[in-house]
Amino acid sequence: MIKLRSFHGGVHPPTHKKESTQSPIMAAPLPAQLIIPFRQHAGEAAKPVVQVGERVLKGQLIGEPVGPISSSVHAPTSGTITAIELQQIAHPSALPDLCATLVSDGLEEWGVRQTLSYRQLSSDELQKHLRRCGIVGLGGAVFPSDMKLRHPTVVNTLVINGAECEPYITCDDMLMRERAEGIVRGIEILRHALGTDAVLIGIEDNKPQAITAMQRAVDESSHPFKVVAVPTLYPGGSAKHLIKVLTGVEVPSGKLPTDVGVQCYNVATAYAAHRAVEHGEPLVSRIVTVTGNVEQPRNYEALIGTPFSELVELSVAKADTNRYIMGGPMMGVELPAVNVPLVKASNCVIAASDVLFPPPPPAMPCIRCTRCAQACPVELQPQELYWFAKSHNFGKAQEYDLFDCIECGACAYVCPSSIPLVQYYRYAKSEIRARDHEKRAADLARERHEFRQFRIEREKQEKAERLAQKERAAAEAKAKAAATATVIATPVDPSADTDDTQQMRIDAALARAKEQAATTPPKNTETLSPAQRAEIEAIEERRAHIHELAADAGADDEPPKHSQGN
Amino acid sequence: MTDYLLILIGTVFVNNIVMIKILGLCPFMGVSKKLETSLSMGAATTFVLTIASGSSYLVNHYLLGPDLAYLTTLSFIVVIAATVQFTEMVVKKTSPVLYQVLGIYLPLITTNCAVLGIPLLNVQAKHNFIESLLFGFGGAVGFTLVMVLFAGMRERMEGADVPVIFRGTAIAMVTAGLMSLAFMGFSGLVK
Amino acid sequence: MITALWIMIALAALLGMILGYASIRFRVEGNPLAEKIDAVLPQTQCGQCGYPGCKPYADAIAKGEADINLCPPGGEEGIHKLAELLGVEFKPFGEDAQPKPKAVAFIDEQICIGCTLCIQACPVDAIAGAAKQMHTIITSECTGCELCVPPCPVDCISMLPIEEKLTNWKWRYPVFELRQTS
Amino acid sequence: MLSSPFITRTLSVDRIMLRVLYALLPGIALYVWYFGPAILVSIALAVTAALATEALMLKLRDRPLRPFLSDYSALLTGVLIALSIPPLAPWWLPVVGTAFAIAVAKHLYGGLGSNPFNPAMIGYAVLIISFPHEMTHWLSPQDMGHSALSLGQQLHYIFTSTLPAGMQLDALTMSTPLDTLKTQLHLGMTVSDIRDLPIYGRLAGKGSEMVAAGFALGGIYLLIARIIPWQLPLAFLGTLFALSGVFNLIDPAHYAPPLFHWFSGAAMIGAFFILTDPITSPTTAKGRILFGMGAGLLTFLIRAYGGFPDGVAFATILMNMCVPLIDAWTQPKVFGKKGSKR
Repeated sequence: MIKLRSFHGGVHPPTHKKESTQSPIMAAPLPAQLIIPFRQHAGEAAKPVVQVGERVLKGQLIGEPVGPISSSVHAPTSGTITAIELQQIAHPSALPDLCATLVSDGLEEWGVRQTLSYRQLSSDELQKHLRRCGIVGLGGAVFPSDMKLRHPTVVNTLVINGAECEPYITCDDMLMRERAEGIVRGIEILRHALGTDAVLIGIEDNKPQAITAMQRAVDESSHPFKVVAVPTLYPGGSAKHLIKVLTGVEVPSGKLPTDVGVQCYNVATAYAAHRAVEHGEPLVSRIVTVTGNVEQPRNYEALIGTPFSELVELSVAKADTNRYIMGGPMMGVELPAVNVPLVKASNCVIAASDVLFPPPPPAMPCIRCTRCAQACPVELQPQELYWFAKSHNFGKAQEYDLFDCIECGACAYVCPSSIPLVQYYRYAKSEIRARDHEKRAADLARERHEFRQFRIEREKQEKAERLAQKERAAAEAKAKAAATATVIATPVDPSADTDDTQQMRIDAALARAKEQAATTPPKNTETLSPAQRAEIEAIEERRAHIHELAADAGADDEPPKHSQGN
Repeated sequence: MTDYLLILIGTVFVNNIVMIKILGLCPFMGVSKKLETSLSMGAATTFVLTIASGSSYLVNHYLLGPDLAYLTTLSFIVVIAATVQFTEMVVKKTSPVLYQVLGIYLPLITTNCAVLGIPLLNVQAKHNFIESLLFGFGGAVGFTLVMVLFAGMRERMEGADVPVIFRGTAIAMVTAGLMSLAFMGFSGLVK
Repeated sequence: MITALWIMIALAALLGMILGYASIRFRVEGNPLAEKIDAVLPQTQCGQCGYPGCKPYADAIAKGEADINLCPPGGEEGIHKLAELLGVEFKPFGEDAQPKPKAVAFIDEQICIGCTLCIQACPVDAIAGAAKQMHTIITSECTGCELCVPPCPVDCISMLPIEEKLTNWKWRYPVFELRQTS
Repeated sequence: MLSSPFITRTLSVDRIMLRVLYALLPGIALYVWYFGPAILVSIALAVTAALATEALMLKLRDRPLRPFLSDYSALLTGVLIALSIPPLAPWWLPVVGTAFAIAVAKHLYGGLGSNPFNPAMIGYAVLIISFPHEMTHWLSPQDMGHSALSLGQQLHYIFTSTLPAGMQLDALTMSTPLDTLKTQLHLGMTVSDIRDLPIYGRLAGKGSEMVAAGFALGGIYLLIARIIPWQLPLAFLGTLFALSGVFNLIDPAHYAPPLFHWFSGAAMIGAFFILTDPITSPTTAKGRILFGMGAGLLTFLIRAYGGFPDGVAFATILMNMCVPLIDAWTQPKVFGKKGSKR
């Protein structure tokens, strides 16, 4: 028996897990059309590698990773790509992102599936395979799983996160009940890749059936994994908190679990790794809970890209449903529309009504009762953070460790004044990030400006030197000429453009441009041959691409988040 | 020994120079927006006040004596002004930001009535040299104490929903008044 | 009376000597404050403050020659920061120097004649191109200073406001809904 | 759009305040039992003034009335002020004190949640400094043989400041046990002699010791219900006990015993109802202990050496001033930063 530790704070919201665990996982029917966002993971968005109109097979790569922290995106079924454009996705901003639209042909025709025997493979090769298969943490943070296998230090404990502490969500619970064997195989693959000895599978004790199923699968596999029932306490499924409970190690702030010799994966990620390695299936589907204000709450195995509306229709939303939440009630996001697509991070969708989740009463002022501080699992002082965020005092907020906040919502859950605390923290965090970004941009601009001034100065000097040299040369030549008494015209140096001639040229160009503008339509490509036009178009495309790259570069500097155990 | 302790307690708490004697309000209101600044201001004032009370005792006792009592105020001002000038140069050299932050209030220590008040009170109370030093030091510590407490409260009030017409100096004055009320609780502790 | 005079003179002389020594001993070189001010400025190098760049403006503030409310790109927050750094009161922008939404320059390449005038104007070398070649703004380097706009002889440069995308989206300040219930 | 979390536990501010008010009931009931119903008039006056001032200030500040009037915080302030001033006081005394407390100490700072000082104690301090004479006429316990006034006569006095013919105010009232102790010590009596005076009971003042016990009872309910943190009353009462105990051991003739300190004056109501005001007390565990100890120390100093008979109010507002600094300097280390230096 291993000794369990505890962490500070935590809350016990009503779990509401029973509703959706009554019926087994059901495969959702194939939708007619899928919308697949290219940004489904933490880090850089994937780059499209298919053309509009192209036919793709199930599991075919349609987006390839860009840069080290990125992952692949695959076609979830066979069919035709009909568009690659900006579409609304499940994001609190309701802003659109680049997505591929895939009209399925109903054949579910698989592409090449490369199965591997993991025992013969090195960690490096496994990493490459997971990256190719688009495996990311399915606990919510969607951090690329291959990155988590890369670690400079020795990792001696692998923690598998089956805690699933959020209310309503049961996808991991059902996965463990029904597919424990696959999970255990996946864990063994990850363990092999990490080279660890100890494996601890943490499951909250409100899921006895999942614990039994996992224990049986572990026993049958004869791997020395330990299945540990951990006390039910929100947010016990946060990776760092589960690690604390199971191993007693507190992952230092700003560090990764691997820095203290631990790595953590979600059970669903382990299962996905198993499918990827032993069946050659990239991550094209996941288990998702549909619950809340619906007639038949249950779990579905749905393709990535399935519009949520299709799933909600299967479960039949009740009449008074007025909004939908992706994720749990503590950390989820409200969907901007119900037809946005399922992504790798979507573990649950809750149909919500004002009866189920009554809108909070108007926020009262904070009375510093510190119920939030008692509930905070990170031991922050939420009342101070709120005070600073409210008055835009971001420096102080950072001093009080704002960035250690995991946004679990325990503080707002207990707040007697009903203050939307988490939203204040998110606001403060994104403001601080934006400011840091601006600061870096300003520093860069200063550097460039100073370099430019230095360059101008240098050029001036060089010019002066050249001029002096020329004068000397001219003087010598004059002397020579005088000496030989032969008249030779000094050749005009083409590089020594005087200001006047330059001005004249500009004027001439100006006149030409004006003339052009007056006589012909502004397009200066009218009279070109088709071949030339095609070439120009190609150039334009490249340029647009460069634009995009330039716009994206440095735009997303958000550090990877490790919140809900992935 | 007990006398000295009583002087200290008396000047820091019971007869606090800002809260009870209501001296030195200008820097008290002006440099108490931020905690660090108020601490630095307190330190600078403590330095100036201690030196000023010591040297003014010397000036008064050895230079002026009872015959030239009419010169007390005049010569004290000269001594204080010089001390402040000296402090200003040191601060400017050692901490330019502090110099900038203290701004006009640094030279204004010269006209801080607390700094002139304490040497004069020393003369009035016929303190000896050690007592004068302690009286000056204690007064300055009391000044620093309330400055720091005040700055802490003002920093917290930054986030408060204070009625618009009371924002800034107005609410600070109200707070100073209430602090003064609280300090009256010390009355009678030391005679 | 004479004694009093002598005493005051002696006092003055003594203190004068101490101060004279101190002024030599604690002499301050340069102005480290200007650096601190420069670090607060947004580095657009736009010259809207009336000084040729951010550093000269910082120097001017440090010397007390310039006001702190002359930098529109820094926004009200920039003024607040300067006010805090310098320990002075906040001062709102003047009528003629209101901040605009952040933007980057965009060159309409159909019109551009490749005159390089904008390249010479750009304070941060954020325009790529050469004589008689098309010019392009390097968007990630552009500070939005608008200095390239007036020199362009064919008016092909426009300022495009930076639009909100997923990558730069920010959480909003929570709305205090107290008033609705009353 | 709303942000997560979408569910909340429903314990609202008004319910917290209401529970604090309930916890005051046993003390108030004992007050009425021992000193007659005049205190209820006082409470009614103070509460009316509190709500009226609160409404006026909210109106002036253009804030909604309903949520703030129904949060019971102004009501609580009124009750606490009424309990800390003599019940047989002219009607304007509780009214002025409460109005000042709500208007200046609370609303000028932005209302609920923003006030740095405990409004009730500011109200009390203003009254004791401005009207020291009116603040010394305390009712005697009813069973002490004084010719107690009827309720009608008391009401008549409260509203008109005139007594029935032939009655002297000084004969009807007494000073508090703490005040008497201080005066008599000055006159050279020893503590044990003083405590033989008829106004004293077993532990402290006759009657008032039971009222204090009533407040302690309510306080223990608040502790059990986890409405107030345990650190504050424990640190305060502990420090008061330790200090008075040590001095009492050294010089029993001039220093009252610890239990006398506990059960006289505002020690109990202060420990459980005044220091524990969350808005004006520190938010960290360490800070609360410091705060309670500081208040205990100051209370003892003022009681033993100061010019005022009781020190709880002044100790409270003096410690209120230190709260921002205490909070800032006692921040606990967050998860993952243990062992590292801040």
